[in-house]
This record gives sequence, structure tokens and C-alpha cells, in this order.
Amino acid sequence: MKQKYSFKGALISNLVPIVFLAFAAFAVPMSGLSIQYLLEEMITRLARDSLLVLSLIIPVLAGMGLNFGMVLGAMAGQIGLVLVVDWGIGGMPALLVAALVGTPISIGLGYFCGYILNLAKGREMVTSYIIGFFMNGAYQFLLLYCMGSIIPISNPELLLSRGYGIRNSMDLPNIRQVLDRLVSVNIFGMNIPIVTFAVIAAFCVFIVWFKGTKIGQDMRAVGRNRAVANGAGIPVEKTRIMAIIISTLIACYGQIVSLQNLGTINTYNSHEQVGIFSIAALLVGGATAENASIVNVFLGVFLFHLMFVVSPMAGKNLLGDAQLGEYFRVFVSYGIIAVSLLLHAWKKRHEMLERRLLENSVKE
Amino acid sequence: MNVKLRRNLLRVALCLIAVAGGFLLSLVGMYHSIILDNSEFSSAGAVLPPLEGLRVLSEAEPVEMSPDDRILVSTKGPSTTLVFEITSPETQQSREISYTLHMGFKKQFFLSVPAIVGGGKNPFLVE
Amino acid sequence: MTNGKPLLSMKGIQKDFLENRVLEDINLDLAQGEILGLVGENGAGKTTLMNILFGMPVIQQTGGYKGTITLDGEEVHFSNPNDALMAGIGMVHQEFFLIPDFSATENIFLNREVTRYSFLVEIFGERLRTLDRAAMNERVVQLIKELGVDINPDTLVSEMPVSYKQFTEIAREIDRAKIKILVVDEPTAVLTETEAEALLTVLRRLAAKGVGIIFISHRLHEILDICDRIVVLRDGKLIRDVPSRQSDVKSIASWMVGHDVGDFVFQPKQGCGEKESFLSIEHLKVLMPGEAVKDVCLQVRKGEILGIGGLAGQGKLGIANGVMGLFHAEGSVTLGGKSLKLNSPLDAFRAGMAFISEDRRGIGLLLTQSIGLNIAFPLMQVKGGLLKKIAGLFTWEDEKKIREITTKYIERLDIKCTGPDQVVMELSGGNQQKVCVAKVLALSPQILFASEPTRGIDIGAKHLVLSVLKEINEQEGTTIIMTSSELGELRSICDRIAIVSEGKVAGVLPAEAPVEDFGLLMLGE
Amino acid sequence: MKNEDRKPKGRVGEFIANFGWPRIIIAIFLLLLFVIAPFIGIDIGTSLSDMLVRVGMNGILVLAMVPMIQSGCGLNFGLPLGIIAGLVGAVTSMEQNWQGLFGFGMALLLAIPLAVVLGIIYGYFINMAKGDEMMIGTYVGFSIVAFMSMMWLRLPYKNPLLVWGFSGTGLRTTISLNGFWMKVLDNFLAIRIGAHFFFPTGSFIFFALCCVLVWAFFKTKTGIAMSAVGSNPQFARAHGVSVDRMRIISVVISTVLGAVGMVVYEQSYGFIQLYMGPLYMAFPAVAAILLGGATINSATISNVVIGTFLFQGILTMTPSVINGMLKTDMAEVIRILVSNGMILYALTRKGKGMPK
Repeated sequence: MKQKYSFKGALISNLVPIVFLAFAAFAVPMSGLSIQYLLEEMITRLARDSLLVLSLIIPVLAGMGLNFGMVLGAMAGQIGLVLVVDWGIGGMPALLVAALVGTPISIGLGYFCGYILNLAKGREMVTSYIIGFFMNGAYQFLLLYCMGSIIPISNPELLLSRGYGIRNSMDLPNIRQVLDRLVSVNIFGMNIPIVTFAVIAAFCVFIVWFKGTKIGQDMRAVGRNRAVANGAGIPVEKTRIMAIIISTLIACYGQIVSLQNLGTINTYNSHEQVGIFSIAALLVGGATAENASIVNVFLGVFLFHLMFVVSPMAGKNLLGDAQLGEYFRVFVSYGIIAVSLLLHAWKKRHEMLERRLLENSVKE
Repeated sequence: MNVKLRRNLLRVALCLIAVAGGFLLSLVGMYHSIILDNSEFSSAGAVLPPLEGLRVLSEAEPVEMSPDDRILVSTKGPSTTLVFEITSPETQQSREISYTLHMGFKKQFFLSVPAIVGGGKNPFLVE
Repeated sequence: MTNGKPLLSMKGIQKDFLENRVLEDINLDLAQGEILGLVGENGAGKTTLMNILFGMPVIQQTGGYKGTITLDGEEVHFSNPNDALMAGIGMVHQEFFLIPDFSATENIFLNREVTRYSFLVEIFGERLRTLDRAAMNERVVQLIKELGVDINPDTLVSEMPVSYKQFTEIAREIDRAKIKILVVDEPTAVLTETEAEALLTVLRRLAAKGVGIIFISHRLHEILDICDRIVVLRDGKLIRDVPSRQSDVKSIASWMVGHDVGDFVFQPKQGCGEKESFLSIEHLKVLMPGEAVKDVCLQVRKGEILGIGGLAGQGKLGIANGVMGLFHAEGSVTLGGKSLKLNSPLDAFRAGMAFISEDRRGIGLLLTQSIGLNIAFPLMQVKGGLLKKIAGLFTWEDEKKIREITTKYIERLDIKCTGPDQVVMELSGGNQQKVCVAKVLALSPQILFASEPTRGIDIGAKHLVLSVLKEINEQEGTTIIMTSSELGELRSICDRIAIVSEGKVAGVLPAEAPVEDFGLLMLGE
Repeated sequence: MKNEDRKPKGRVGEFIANFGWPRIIIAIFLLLLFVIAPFIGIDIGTSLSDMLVRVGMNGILVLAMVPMIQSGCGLNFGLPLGIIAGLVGAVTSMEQNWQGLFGFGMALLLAIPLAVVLGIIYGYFINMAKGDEMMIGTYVGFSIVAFMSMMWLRLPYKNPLLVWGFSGTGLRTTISLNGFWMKVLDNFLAIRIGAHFFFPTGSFIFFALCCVLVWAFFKTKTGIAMSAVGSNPQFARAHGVSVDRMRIISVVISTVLGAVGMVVYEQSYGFIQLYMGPLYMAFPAVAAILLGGATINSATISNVVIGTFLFQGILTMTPSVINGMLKTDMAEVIRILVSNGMILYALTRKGKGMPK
């Protein structure tokens, strides 16, 4: 007996993307930005942030909710880039070396985060949120106090005036847009970074392939029902830690691709926003804490960044105050997460009650 | 050689390859800055005057250098060849001397052009 | 079907749990291809026996067991379910051990997926092998054909009817290892007639292939229909081991239930209270998971002790929980003429009803709080007792009164504790139950529901709890409705006993009625 | 009943187990700071009074954590809702140019009704999302701070002291309380000993008053019912307590205390920070109460007091002492590590009756 496809059910489960489409339809003309400019902006942002949002899929698959701990991966990526800039490496080798340096750090941080999340089962999201903050403290300690003093940094421009500690913002010489300009095709006026999209596509293929492996299936089992998975002999704790390690790794590479596109790092807060915006984007794409797909990622990044670009202009034209638009987009990004979490929690409880009613009535 | 041992050996080998690859990549991707100096150079008794009509051809486009001039050339990769074309003012003939420099991991170089052109063994002004 | 050497034989099995003996000198044989019916009241030891066979961790944690189990001639000792599985013993659980959002194939092959090698395995290890879904689907189709059922391998378990879920679980157990023995625990409880019939044919087909089956059920006509031999357990002892041909429903029922009357015999009250009904329950329907009540009509006389018996899962516990508003209930309940608003515990309390819950630790107590607070809480919340006005502004807990009432009940119920402020969690099971009873006595209710008041507590506490209930019934005229799975205990204290089977009242008998009649009612005959 | 974490034996063991290792380490660390201070030329008097002022300043915000923890709603990351109410109260009172204790009192009176309304809405959200309360709280808190940042630009405030100079509309990001009710509580009956030592009696009296009020509430019938909901919701429901109503009441009280705490905080700090100012203000309060020994579902007044003293002690002492010793400003890093470390410790503890 197939679940009858109820329009109402579909409407509720995709409410957030629908609300966003309506908002975009209203705000885009209001902002007065040309379609051409918007499309171009969307392509750069898709190239820049898709990989970061993609890193959230595996923890959701393994039932660990939206993993704010991806911020740890972003930190690892940044550490890799800082060292690469200090060693004076440029071009594609710079990205690869940064990734190589970032990999062991991400695995370590991922293991640490996964281990702690296992201690706080049922409260993974808020715990990963706090881990993000906690590691930010350690990150600052490393970059502000160890680099330049204990860890040798040869390039003086990177350091603060006091002689040690990395500066707050740093541009990436010979790295800016390296990946994007490797091969870029110009279609009616917009250049599309083919290689970056190829890298993103490769990771999408990896995730689809990964779901088909034994550990991928174990993760799905652990995500859906931990007790039964455990009963069947699946090492639940190890599987969950592996999910977090993979997520942290992808986030590390995602941050490297993203910063390469931006061309500059603001060392002490670019990784913080990454967590909030990636999760907001994923939720805008219609994902929930229980299931997220690759479609949610791209739809989410497109819609979220469309809102992000359009709202300050819309705010300016509508209410004559760009600052209002600024705050509006911060409000919307936090608001989405609150609304979709609420909606999802309410739906989950509603379904549970319904299932119990169904179960009992079936036995009539 | 059971399976477990074989796999662990393979993993160690891969890590070593990755580290070696890292070094190789940084070697290939490293940017170096070479400062060329065209002022009088004296070493071991011989005094070499600055050169006239000097042009330096490197990866970037050619650059004229007048006497007592100093320019900076930025190059990428483990080694590079610099070509110095000197046209003597009287005979309008130009002769070329090429000089290959192996930079390795060193980032800064300070070279005297007269020393290179004069065929001196040690053109490095600052070690 | 039975050949010479028994497939499985359990010799001299004995198990103690805390002070009381749960299994005593059980000898059980099972031949290849034989279907053995295992019958017994709840708490008779069936589940413990199966846990021992399966090497469930709970057995080790509570002191292991004595006796030997031999499988195919050699002695075996399983320390966890996986060992038992590897040796070829599978089990179909009552609550399904399936993942709802997984397809039939994925469930059947959970953690045993057929996978393909790839070079990545060399680097990242075995878990990177890719799943061979085609091969798995093929195997499932073949398995299902073997069972004679048609399930599409890709349907999600959440969309399957209940019987298909069961067949999926059976398919998984069969495929997991070269199955020798399959234990099926009350499979037909959740099935309709046709679905049960389909299941029985599947089990016969398996037996024909040489698989030994242990069939645990309460439906005697099914047992007689399918089993070759029947073993009856009662109070941890093996009462009868007889071929099914030489027995019938009536005799099995009496063996199952017919033990001597409970240890504490109370003189039955002369003339049990006025005749007209004080509390009447019509068409009560309660959605309590595992104890659903379908359509219960019950009349309770004032000052009476009414027992509610029946087997586990038939809905007897649902009645008290439904009336007290703990689980969603429909139907009509009138108390002394006034109709009671359902689904609201406060109204139930205000109408003079109180409840000793069967889930002592979950619902009955505030484990992290003191004895005083636990006892005072209901009186304070429902009747506003034990409070004092502070400068007319707001009402505070009156510590003096709380301490008084707590020490009074500590003495009366002889609760062994360090004082009114001791945290309840540190008390023994028996003393915790006494706190629950004290909490309810403090309310001095008109009607008292007591669900499994004596389960899991020591003999001394059991006796004290029952005598206190008897006392308040006789001295304060409190009508008591006691739900219990131990028939002996009900017969020793109650005036009348209602037997609940499959969510309905099968019948109401006076306590002195012969044991077999109760047995028959319980089995829904 | 085998206890999860190995209990060190004997009385000392008992004390350590209850007090918890991290709290002992931090307490010793704080003591160490006080001991080192004089050696590097830091005057104990000023540090002590600085710490006391900060305790008076943050105490009530930490107290705002208690009701929701007791009722099982978890750590109140939605504190910014109360803080916003406090800000609106303060700014509206300043708009009317009310000064001194009267101005302070009016700020409170204006903030409390708004806090009640916000509390009720927040309470419904909390009940909708049983199990995810902390995540919902965080993001509802962030959303309202962002929303109010838009409102600050548009609300019809005219008082020149509050509004941007050039455009004349929209409130300034930071507004000085000078001339209004700056330090009105701190200086009330303040005790000054010698040149350096200053004891903010006013704020301590107010803080003590609020603590007594909350303590008294939890002795009332509703208060006891609320604690029962926190420690075992099934038990409470089975005994006629409406779990949802209790949770909403606890959220309202927490939000009101948050508003009151914010007004007291501004009075002592001397400035009102609008726009994105209060975004992360919940974390120090959460860290403080956990440092005081609270768990996710039980918190007492003593947890509040101990926690505030320890946490604010760390915040005051680390900048001066560490800078003095290592000539670096590590205070910020230590604050992050200590506060978030404490929250992590609480989230991962398997205390008695912890929700799984």
C-alpha cells in the first residue's frame, strides 16, 4: 500500500523552499539588480559554497543532525592556507599542499568532535555548536600566540606588529581564483569556473558512491534506528565518528575552494559564519535534521545566496536604508533555521502520534 | 604476509608518497624573488664595471637595466634561466649570456649582473 | 518427523534472580523438524528460558545459570546473541527488530550485506566494499518463495502490513545462518486470522525442511493445531511435557493456571458491599502501546476489591491507565452517578480516585527527590494540602506538616530508610513501592487503582502492601481495583475477578471460582 | 545500582564527585591568580572590587537560567529574548528622560510586561520542539536580536541623546547612561575602604532580593510542580500537573529575569549596546551556572552564586594577571575555552536522571 501522495504533506515538507521562492519573486524586481548580474553572482557563490554545504550531508545520513562541527574543518583548511602562504607557494600546488596539510588536522579534529558527540547522544546539534565555539578558542590560541613564536613563520607581513600571531586579514598572493580560472568557459558574458564545478561534482559522486558502500549503509542504519543497528552488530560509535571525520574533511576542502574564490581570509571570523550560513542554506533547500539530499544543497545555496545578495538592495529601495537590508538578511538566515527546526520538530511529534493511533486502530 | 600487514604497509607507503608529493608540489609551486644589481662588482682583485645597454629576458617581458640600476624578478618553480643581452653602444652588436639559477626552497636571491656576465664563479652578493 | 538424536536438549536448567528462584530443573528436548509449543502464564519463566538459550547479556549480569545445553550433541554456552546465531538459533521477536525506513532486502541483510571488492578496500579497509544490491534482491526473492509469501524486496518495512513485517524477520533469521532452531515468540498476537494461518503454513514448511521450531503462544487452538509436543511451565517449574494429540484446551489451561491459592489467605468478607454499581465503565477504548483496550464494560460495586487479571499484552493495564487519563481514552466512565471527564488526571484525582502505577520508576516516583516530597506531592497538588499561607501573599510548602505525615507513613508501612529526606533512588524496590502506597494513602481516595502493586518486590514488602490494601478497604471502605498478572494473588485478596483478553472483558468470576475457568477466560476460549 | 563514574572513596571523594573535577580545577586556577596578582604589582583591592561589581552586574542573568533548567527545558540559550525586553524597557525609559532610581525603576516596569509576552511566545516554541529546546532557543534568540536590529532603525524614538546625530532617526549602537541611571544601584549605600576597595551594596541587595524571590517561588505549590516536571515529566502528568503550562511559566519567569538582569547589567556597565550587541550574551550566563555545579535538569540558587563568583572571577583576573605575567592579552582565549569547556562538560555528563 503505497503512501498516498498528499499535496498537503508535500507542501508542508517543502514549505521553507517555497517561502523562499515567493520571497525571491518579490524581492528580485524590488532590488533593481539585473538578471545578468544576479546569475553571475549566483554562479560564483555556487562555486564558492556548495562544497561546504555538501559536507553536512553525511552526518545527517548518520542521524547526527546538522553538524555545526564542520567549522572545525573550515579551521583546518585555513591553517593549511596560512602555512602555504607563509611558504610562498602559489598556483594549483598551493591548493593541493594546503589540502594535504589540512587533511591530518581535519581527521584529528573530526575524531575529537565525533568522540564528544557520542557522549551527548540526543543533543548532537547543540553540542556540535558549542564544540565549534570551543575549538574557535583553541584556534585563536594557536594562530594568535603559537604561530610566529613556537611555530616558525618566515614571512613577516603575515605577523602582527608585536612579532607573533597571524594578522586578522590576509590576502592570498598567487592563489586568488587559481582553481576558478584554470579552465573557465564564457557563455553569453558569464565565465563559469569549469574545474571548480568539476571538483564539486566529484565530491557529489563520492557521496552517492559512498552511500552505496558497506559503511554508508551502516551509517544509514545507525541514523534510522540505533538500537536495531547495534543489535545487528554494527559498531555504532565508530560509524558515527567516521561520519563526522568525513564531514570535517569535506568542509576543510570546501573552505580551501571557498577562500581561493574569495582571495582573502579574515583569519578569525570567516570560519565562524561558514557554520551558520551553510546550515541555513541546507535548510532553505528543504533539508531537515533527519534527511538531506544533494538537491537540497544546490537549491539551498542558490536560494539562500539569492536572498543574501538581493535583500540589502531591496531594503534600500523599499525603505531607503541599506543597513536595514543588511540586518534583514541576518534575520532571515537565523529565522530560517529557527522556523525549519520548529516545523520539523512539530511534524515529527505529529507523525509519531498519528503512527500510534494507526497502529492501535489497525488491530481492530 | 597476511592481508592486514599488507594493507598497513600499503597505507604507510601512501602516506610517504603524499608527504613526498607535498614537498615536490611546494618545490614546483614556490615563488622566488631575485634582485639583480648592475653596479660595480669587485671580487678577488678584479673590479668589474657596470654594463651599458643591458636587457634582461626572463619569463616576464624584457627589462632594460641602466648602470647602478637594481630590479626585482619574480619566478616560480625550482629553477629558472635568465638571459642577459648586452648591446655595446658603439658596435650595435649584441651578445647574449644565459645563466641558470637553481632556487630550490630558498626564497630570496641577490645577484650582481656584471659578475654573472664576467663569468665569475660566485655572483651572489648576499649569501 | 523425529529421528534418533535430539537436535537440542536442555538438562537441569536452574536460574535464580535476586532472592527468588525463576527456573528450577528444566529438562527440554527438541528434535529436527519438530514443532514444540511452549505455554505458560506470564512470569512462568518462558522468556528467561529463551534468554538462557540465546545467551542474552541480562542472564550473565544477574548471576548466570546452572545446567547444560547441548546442540547437535556437543555442549554449547552462548555469552551473546550473535554466538547463538552463528550456532544456528534464530528468534522472531514480538516487537519487530526492523528498521522502518529500510526496504525488506536491506533489513534482511542488515550488517550481512553482499558486497563487491574494489581496490579502495586495500587502503580504507573492508567497510569500503560496495553493496551488490542485485545479488541481495535475488536472494531475497528466492528466500520469500521458500516461505511461500510474495513480498516485493524493495517495499519499505514502514509500508508493510504487520504480517509481512513478520515474514521479513523470519526470512532474515533463516538466511542469517544455517538455521537449525527458530524460536517464535507470540507471533500471532498481532495478526488477523488469515495472516496467522499464512504464518502457520510457513512454519510447517520450515519444519518439513528439518528446522526445529519453538512456538510460544497463548492461543491454545493454534498450539494444538501446529505443534507436535507441548511443554507447560508454571512458576519456573516444568509441569507437563506431552504430545499434542493427548491433550486438549481445557487440560492445558488447568495445568497452566492451576496452582494452589496464593500464600496469604484472607478470610473472604461476608456480603461484599452494596449491590448497586458505584463506578461504571462503558465501551472504554484506550490507546496504550502494548496494552491496548478495545471495548471494556465493567461495573464496580462500592467497598469491593475487584481484581483485573489476564495475560500480558491483552490490555488489563490499559484500563487503569485509561481511566486515570495517562493514555488517550474514549468511552464513558460514571462515578456515583456523575460522569468523569477522560484524559485528565486532575479530574480523576478530584473525583476521589488515585492510582498506584505499574511503572514504579517511570511514573510512580520522583527518583531524584526526597521521600517526603514524593509522599506529599499528590496531596499538595491535588487537594492543596500541606501548604501554609505566608503573610497572605502566597502559599508555601509546610515543612512541619510534610515531615509529620512522612514519619507517620514511614512507621505505618515500616519503610527502611535513613529518614524523610533520603533520596528515593537509594531505597530498595520494596521500600520504593511502600512510598508509592503511602503517597496514595495520604490522599485517602474513594477509589484506588493498584496496578501490579507487588511486582518485583521482596516477600515481606508484598505481604505488607497487600495487607495495607485490605486494611483500608475494610476500615475506610475504599473501593480497590487491583490489576495483577499473578492469578493466585488476585484470588487471595479480591472479592471478584474480571479477566481481560484481547482488549475486552472475557468474563467476571467470584474469587472462589475454580482455577480452570479463569484459565479458559484468559486464553479467550 | 552501579554508579556510572568511578566514585573516589571517602568524604573527600564524596566532595569531589559532587563538586566535579573541572570546577575544582577552575577554582584552584582562580585562587592561583589571586595569589600571583600581588607579585606582579596588581592591587588586590581593585581586582576584588572589579570582580564584585561584575558579580552584581551578571548575577541576575545567571539566575535567569534556573527556572527553565528546573522545569526540564534545558539551558536557556534563548536569553536574548529577555535581554531584548530589558533593552526596550531601558531605552523607552530614557526616551522620557527619567533619571536616577526612578528612571531605573521605570525601565524595569516597562521591560517586564514585554518580557512576559515574549516569554509566552518562546514558551510555545519550546513546547513545540520537545527534545530540541536548546537549538530552538539559540536561533529564536538570534532571530529576535536581528529583528530588533531592524526595529531600532525604525522605532519612533526622538530623544537626541539616543538617536543618530545626522539622520535624526534610528537609535545609536551604544548609548551612554551617563546622566540617566548609570551605576545607580552600584553606588547605593556603596562601601569604600581605602583608595581602591569598592563594594556595590545596591546591586548585591537587588541580586539577593531576586535570589530570595526565586528560592521562595520554588517552595510554592507551582514551584514544586515545576521541579517535578523537570525531574520526571511522566510523574508530574500522572499527578494532575499540566506539563506544558509549567514549562511555559518557567520560560516566562526566565525571560522576565533575563529582562531585569539586563537592566541591572546596563546600569552597572554604564552603556546600552543595541543592534548585534546582545547576540552572544546567553553563553556567559549558561557557562556561569554550569560552573556553579548545575546540570542540564537541576539547578539551585547556590549554583548561581558560586558560578557567578567563579566565572566573573576568572574574567576579571585573567586579563590583568596573565597580561602582567606573559605580556600577552590571552584573556579572551581563556574566556572562550573556560566558558565553552564548561558547557561541553555539562552536555556530555551522564548525571542522575539525565535525559538520554
